[in-house]
Amino acid sequence: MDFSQQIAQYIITGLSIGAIYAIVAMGFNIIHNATGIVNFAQCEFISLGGMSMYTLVVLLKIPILISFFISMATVSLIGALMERGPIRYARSKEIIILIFLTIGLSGTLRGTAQQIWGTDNVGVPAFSGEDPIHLPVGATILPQHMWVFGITFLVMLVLRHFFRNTMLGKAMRATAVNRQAAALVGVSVDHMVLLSFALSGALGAVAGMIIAPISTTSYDTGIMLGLKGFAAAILGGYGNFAGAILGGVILGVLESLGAGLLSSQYKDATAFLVLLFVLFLKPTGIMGYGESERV
Amino acid sequence: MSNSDSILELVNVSINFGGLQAINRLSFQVESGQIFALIGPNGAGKTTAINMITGIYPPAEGEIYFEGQVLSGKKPYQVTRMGIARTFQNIQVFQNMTVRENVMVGLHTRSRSEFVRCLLHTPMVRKEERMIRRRCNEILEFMGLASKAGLLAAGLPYGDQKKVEIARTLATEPRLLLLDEPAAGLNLQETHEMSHTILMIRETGVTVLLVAHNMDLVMGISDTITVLNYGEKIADGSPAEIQNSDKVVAAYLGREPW
Amino acid sequence: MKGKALVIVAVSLAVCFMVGSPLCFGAEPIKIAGIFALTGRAAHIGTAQRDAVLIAIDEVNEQGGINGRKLEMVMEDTESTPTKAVMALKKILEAEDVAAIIGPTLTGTAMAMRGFIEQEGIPAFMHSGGDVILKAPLKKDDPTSLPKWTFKSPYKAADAMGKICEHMSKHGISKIGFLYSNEGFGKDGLKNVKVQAPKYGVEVVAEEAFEPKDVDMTAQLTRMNAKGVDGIIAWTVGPAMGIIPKNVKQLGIKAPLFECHGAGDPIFWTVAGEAGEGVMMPSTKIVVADQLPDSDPQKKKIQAYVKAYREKFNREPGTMVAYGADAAYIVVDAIKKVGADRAKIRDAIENTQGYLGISGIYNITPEDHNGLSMKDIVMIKATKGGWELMD
Amino acid sequence: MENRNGCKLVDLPESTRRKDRFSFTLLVVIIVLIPVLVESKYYLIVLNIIGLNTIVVVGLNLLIGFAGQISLGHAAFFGLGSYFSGILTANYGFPHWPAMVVAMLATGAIAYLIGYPALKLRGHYLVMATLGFGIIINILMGELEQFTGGHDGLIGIPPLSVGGLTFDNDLKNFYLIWAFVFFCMLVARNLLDSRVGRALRAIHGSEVAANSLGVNTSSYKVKVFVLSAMFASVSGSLYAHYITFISPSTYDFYYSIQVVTMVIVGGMGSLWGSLFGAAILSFISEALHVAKQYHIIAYGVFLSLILIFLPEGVLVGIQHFYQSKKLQRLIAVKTPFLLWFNRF
Repeated sequence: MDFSQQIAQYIITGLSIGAIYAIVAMGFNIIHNATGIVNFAQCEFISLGGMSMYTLVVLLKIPILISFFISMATVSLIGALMERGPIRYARSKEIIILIFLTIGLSGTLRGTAQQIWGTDNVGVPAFSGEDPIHLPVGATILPQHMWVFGITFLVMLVLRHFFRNTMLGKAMRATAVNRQAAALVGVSVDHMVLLSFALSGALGAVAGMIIAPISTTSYDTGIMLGLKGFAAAILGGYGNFAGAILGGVILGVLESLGAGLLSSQYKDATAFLVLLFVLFLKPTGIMGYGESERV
Repeated sequence: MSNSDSILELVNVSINFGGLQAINRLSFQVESGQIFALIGPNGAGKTTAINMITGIYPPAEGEIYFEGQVLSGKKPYQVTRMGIARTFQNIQVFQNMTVRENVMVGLHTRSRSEFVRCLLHTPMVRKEERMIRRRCNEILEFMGLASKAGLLAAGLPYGDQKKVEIARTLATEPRLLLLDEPAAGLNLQETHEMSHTILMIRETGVTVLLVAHNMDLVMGISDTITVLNYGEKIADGSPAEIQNSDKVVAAYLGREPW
Repeated sequence: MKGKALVIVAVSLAVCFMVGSPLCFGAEPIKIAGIFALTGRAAHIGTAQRDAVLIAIDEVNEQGGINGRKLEMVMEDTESTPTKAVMALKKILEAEDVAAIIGPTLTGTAMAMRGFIEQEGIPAFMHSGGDVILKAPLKKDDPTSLPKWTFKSPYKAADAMGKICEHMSKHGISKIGFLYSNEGFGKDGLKNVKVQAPKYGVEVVAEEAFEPKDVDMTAQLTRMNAKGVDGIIAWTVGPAMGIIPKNVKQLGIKAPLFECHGAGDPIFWTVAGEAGEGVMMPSTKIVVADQLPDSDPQKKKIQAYVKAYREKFNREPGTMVAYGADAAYIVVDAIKKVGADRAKIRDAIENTQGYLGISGIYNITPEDHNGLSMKDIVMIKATKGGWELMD
Repeated sequence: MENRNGCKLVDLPESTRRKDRFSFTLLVVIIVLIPVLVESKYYLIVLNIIGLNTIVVVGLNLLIGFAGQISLGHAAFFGLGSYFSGILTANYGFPHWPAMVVAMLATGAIAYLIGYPALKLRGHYLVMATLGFGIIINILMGELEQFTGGHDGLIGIPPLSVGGLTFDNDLKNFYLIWAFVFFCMLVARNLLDSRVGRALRAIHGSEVAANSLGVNTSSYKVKVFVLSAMFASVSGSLYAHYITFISPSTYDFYYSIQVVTMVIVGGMGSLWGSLFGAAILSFISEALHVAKQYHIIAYGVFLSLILIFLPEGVLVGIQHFYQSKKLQRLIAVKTPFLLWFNRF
C-alpha cells in the first residue's frame, strides 16, 4: 500500500466519521436555533435510535426500512415529550438552567435505557451487506459508509428545502431570529419549539441508526458521538447548517489524519487543540456570524 | 493641533460597517463647560459618534482629542479613566444589583484595591470601602435616589433607571459626560426633571454632550447644537440658528421646504 | 408552590431512606461485600461479574450455607470511578461486618481501593485485569511493600500475552502490530507485549491506540498495515473488539488478528458479526468446555457451572463470568475452612493450592496473589458463531 | 445568562455582614460538632468529598454566578492541583505544603494561558473551548506516563502533616478539609464584598456598561478565571493527599459537568448556595444508592425536578418558599427554625 493510498484511506475514513458528526451537529443546531440552548439529551437520542433499531431489526425481525421509520418516529416523539413536559414546565427560561435541565433529563433517559436494554454492546445488521467496496483511489469502504454519506446528504437537502422553501421552515427561522417578532406576525412560537425538539429527536435517531452497523450500539454510545457532534457544530459556527457539515467533516478528517500521520494516542487531543485554535482565531466558528451587541 | 478652550475635538472622523458609511468625515469641538447637543433623525449616526468617542468602536480614520490627548484606539475603560463617562440609549443598568451597588461600581475608578487585597480585606480595602460608601451616599442624595438605595435596580420604573445610570456615571467624576438619549421614553414631567438634572450637573463644572431626539429638551438647555444626517454634519450653531435652518427642517421632515 | 412542596417531600424521603439502614432478619448470615462497576463506562463487565458471583453464593446457600450460616452479599456500585469506589468501600466496611470483599471491576478503582483495604486488613479478591494491582508497591520508596490482603482472579495479562506470542512464534509470525484501547487495560497490554514478544522472537513494529468509545479504527489499521505486519494483536474489552475485525475485513488485511483474553465472550459475536470469523484469542476454558479432553480435570466443574449459569440467566457465560465466579468460589472455600475471621480467611486464600477453578488451577502463594499460570490458558479461534479449541 | 431571581442574596449592604458573621460562626460550630455526632468513616468521607467539592464550587461560582462566564473545564484544574501535588511529593520528594503552593501557582499560570484567549469567546463557544481544554488535559494525564503514572494512576502520595500531626484518617482530614472550606468561603466573601466583587457582578449585568464605568472587563474575567482555577487546584491537592492515589478517570468531563451542576442547584451568585449545592448533590448521589440499580434514573429525575421547580437554586428557592405569605399564614407562628433560616 503506497503513501497516496494511505492518505486516501485516511480521508475516506475521516469523511465517513465526519458525516456522522455532521448529522449530530445538525440536531444540535435545530434546537439551538429555536431556543438558544444546547440540548445535551441529543446524545441520548443517538443511543435510543441505535437501540430501538436493534430491538426492531434483531429482536422483532422487522424489515430494516420499516424499522428505520418506526425508530425515527419513536425518538422524535420522545424529543417532543421532553419539550412538552420538563422543558415547558421549567419555571426559569434562563439558558444555562435549561441546558443543565437537558443534562438531568439525559441522565434519566440513559438510566432508563440501561434498565431496558442492559449494558452490553450489541450489533445491528448492515443495511445492505458487508462486502467492502474498493474505490479507484485505492481506499476501501463499506456499503454502510455509502448509506451514511447518502443519508447525511439527503438530510441536508431536506433540511435546506424545509428551511428555505416551506412556510413551516420559514416560520421556524423567524422564531430563531426574533421570537417576539415572529409571534407578532402570527407564528406560534410554542409549536416551533416543539417541532424543533421532535425534529432533532428524529435527526439524533437517524445518526444512531446509520452508525450502529459500523460501530455497534449500546445504551451509552451517544455520549462520545454527541460530544463530538457538539464540537462540530461549534467549529462550524453554532446554528449554521452548512457550518455543521463543514465542522463535522473537518473534525472527522482531523481525527483520522491525526491518527494516521501523527499519533493515534493524541488524536483526540490534536482534534480539540485545532478546535481551540480555530475558536481563538475566529470566535464564532468558521461560518458563524458575530453576535453583535447593541449599545 | 487641538484648540485649548475645547475639551473634546473630533477631526475628520469616519467609520463604516460592512460598506455602510455610518459616519463620514465628522468634525466638531465641544467647549469646556458647555451643554453641547448632537441631534439628527434616526440612523444619523449620533450613537455611533458616542461609541467612537468612548472607544467601543475605533474610528476607521480621523482623530479624537480629549483635553489635548489622543483618544482614538483607547479601550472604553481607559477612556473612562481619563475623565469621560457615558450613559446608554438602551438602558444598561446592572439589573442584578441594587441602586447603591450600581453607583458603587461607578466609583471603581476612584479606588485602587485589586484582587489579592480584596481577598484578604486589608485595612486599605476597608478604608476605601468607607470612602466609596460616603461618596456613593452623596451622589445618591444629589440625584434624589437616597430613598431607593437598597432596591434592586431591575424593579425600578424606567425614569429611575435612567437616573441610576446618570448617578453611576457621575460617580466616576467625569469632566465630560455623554448622555445618549436621556429623555427617550420619559413623560413630560420626567423630561422636565431630566433637564433640571442636566443643568445641575453642568453647574458642578461638568461639560455635557447630549445626544437627543427630543427637541424640547435640546432646545431648552443646549448652548450649541450640531446636526447630523446620514453620518455627516449638516449644520451647527445656537438653538435659535438651528431652528431656523432649512437644511435641518428638511432632514427631519424628509423633503424640500416650500 | 406545589412544585416546591413536592421537591421538599422528595428530599425528606431520600434522607429517610438514607438513615434507615437495611433491615436484617434471621440467624446471623456471613456477609461478603460485592463491589462492582454496575453503572458508568465498565457497567457491561461489572454486571456480568455480579451475576457470576451471585450464582456461586446461591449455590452455597442452596446446600445449606456454611455451618448452618447463610452467605449474604452486600452489594455496592463503584459507578466506574475511583472516588466512588473508595466511598463504596468505606460505606460497606462501616455499615456491615463483612468477612471479605469481592471486586471491584476496573483496575483504576481497584488501585484506589487497595491502600484502604490494606489499612483495614480485609481480604479482597479482585477481578480487575491490570497486573499492576499486585505488582505496584504500596509505598513509593519500598519496593517490597506489596499488598498483603489483595488477590486477583483474572490471568496475569503477561501470561495471556505470552500465550499469544508463543502461538505466533510457533506459526512463523514475527512482525506484529499492537492495537490497544487508550485506557488502563490497553496500556497494560502495551507494557506486557513489549516484555513478552522479544521472549518469543516476535517484534512489535507498530503500536497504535484508539479511544475506548471510538467508532472506527481503519486509520490506525491502515498505518499498521503499511508497515508490513504479519500479525495483529488488538487489546481491548469494549465494543472495539467487534469493530476491529470489521475494519480489518474492510481493508482486506491478510495478517491474522488476535484479541485479548477478554474477547472470549458471547458479546464478541453480537458486536463482530460475520467479520469475527477466524479471530484468535487466549481464553479461559469456559467457552470451550465441551471440546476439552475428558482427561482435563476442570472439565466437569466448568460444565456444571455453565449449566447453572444458563439456567439462571438464560444465556452463555463468557470469560468475565469465569473470573467473577472463581473469585467468589475461592473466598467461599476459605470461609468454609476457617470461618468468618478476616485474617484467617486471608491466610487460607494465600494457601490455596491446586484449587480447581473455572479459569484454571489456582496455586496462590505469598509471592503470587493470582495463582494462575500460562498452562491454564488455551488459544481459541472464533468459528461459525462459536469457539474452536486450538492446538 | 441573566440571573433574575438569585440576586437577593448577593446584595451585601452593611447589615448583611452581621448576618454573614452569624452564618460563618454557625458553620464553625457545625464543623466542630459533626465529628462528635458522626462516627462512621463512611459519613466522614462523604462529608470530606462534600467539602472538597464545595471549594471547587465556591471558586466556580465566582466565575459563573458572579462574573457570568461559564467553564466546563474545571475538572482539569482540579486534576492539575492533584497531579502537581502528587508528582512533586510522590516522585520528587518535595515537602507537601510548598508543593501545594507550587501546584496552585502552576495551575493559575495554566489557567491564565488558556483563559486569556478563551474568555474572549461568548456563550456556547466558551463552553466548548473550556470543555475541549479539559479533555486535552485529561488525555495528557493518561499519556505522560513517566510523570503521572498513566492510566494505572499515581501511587504513594503521602498524607499532609503539620508538625507531628499527620492527616492520615478520615477524621483528621475532615478538620483539615473543612478548615480550608471555611477559609475559602471567607476569602470569597471578602472578594465579593469589595470593589472587585461589584465589578465582577457588573460584568455579569452588562459587560459593555461595566467597561464604560472604568472596569477593565477582559482583564477581570481572566483574573477571576485564574482565581477559580486556583480554588479548584487547592481542592485537588487536598484530594490527592487524602485518597493518596490518583488516576485520570477522576478528572474526566463528567466531573466538570457535576461541579457546574452544583453551582446551579445551589444557586448562581449565592455564596452559601455553593455549600448547599455541593452538599445536596454529593449527598443525594450517595443516598440514592438505596434505589439499587435505579439510582442513575433517580438522580436524573431529582436533578430535573430541582431545575424545573427551583431554578434560582435550592437555598434561595426554599427561602422564598418559607418567606412566601401563603406559608406564613399557614404556620401563623414563626418557629425558631424559620427565624434561623431567614438569617441566611
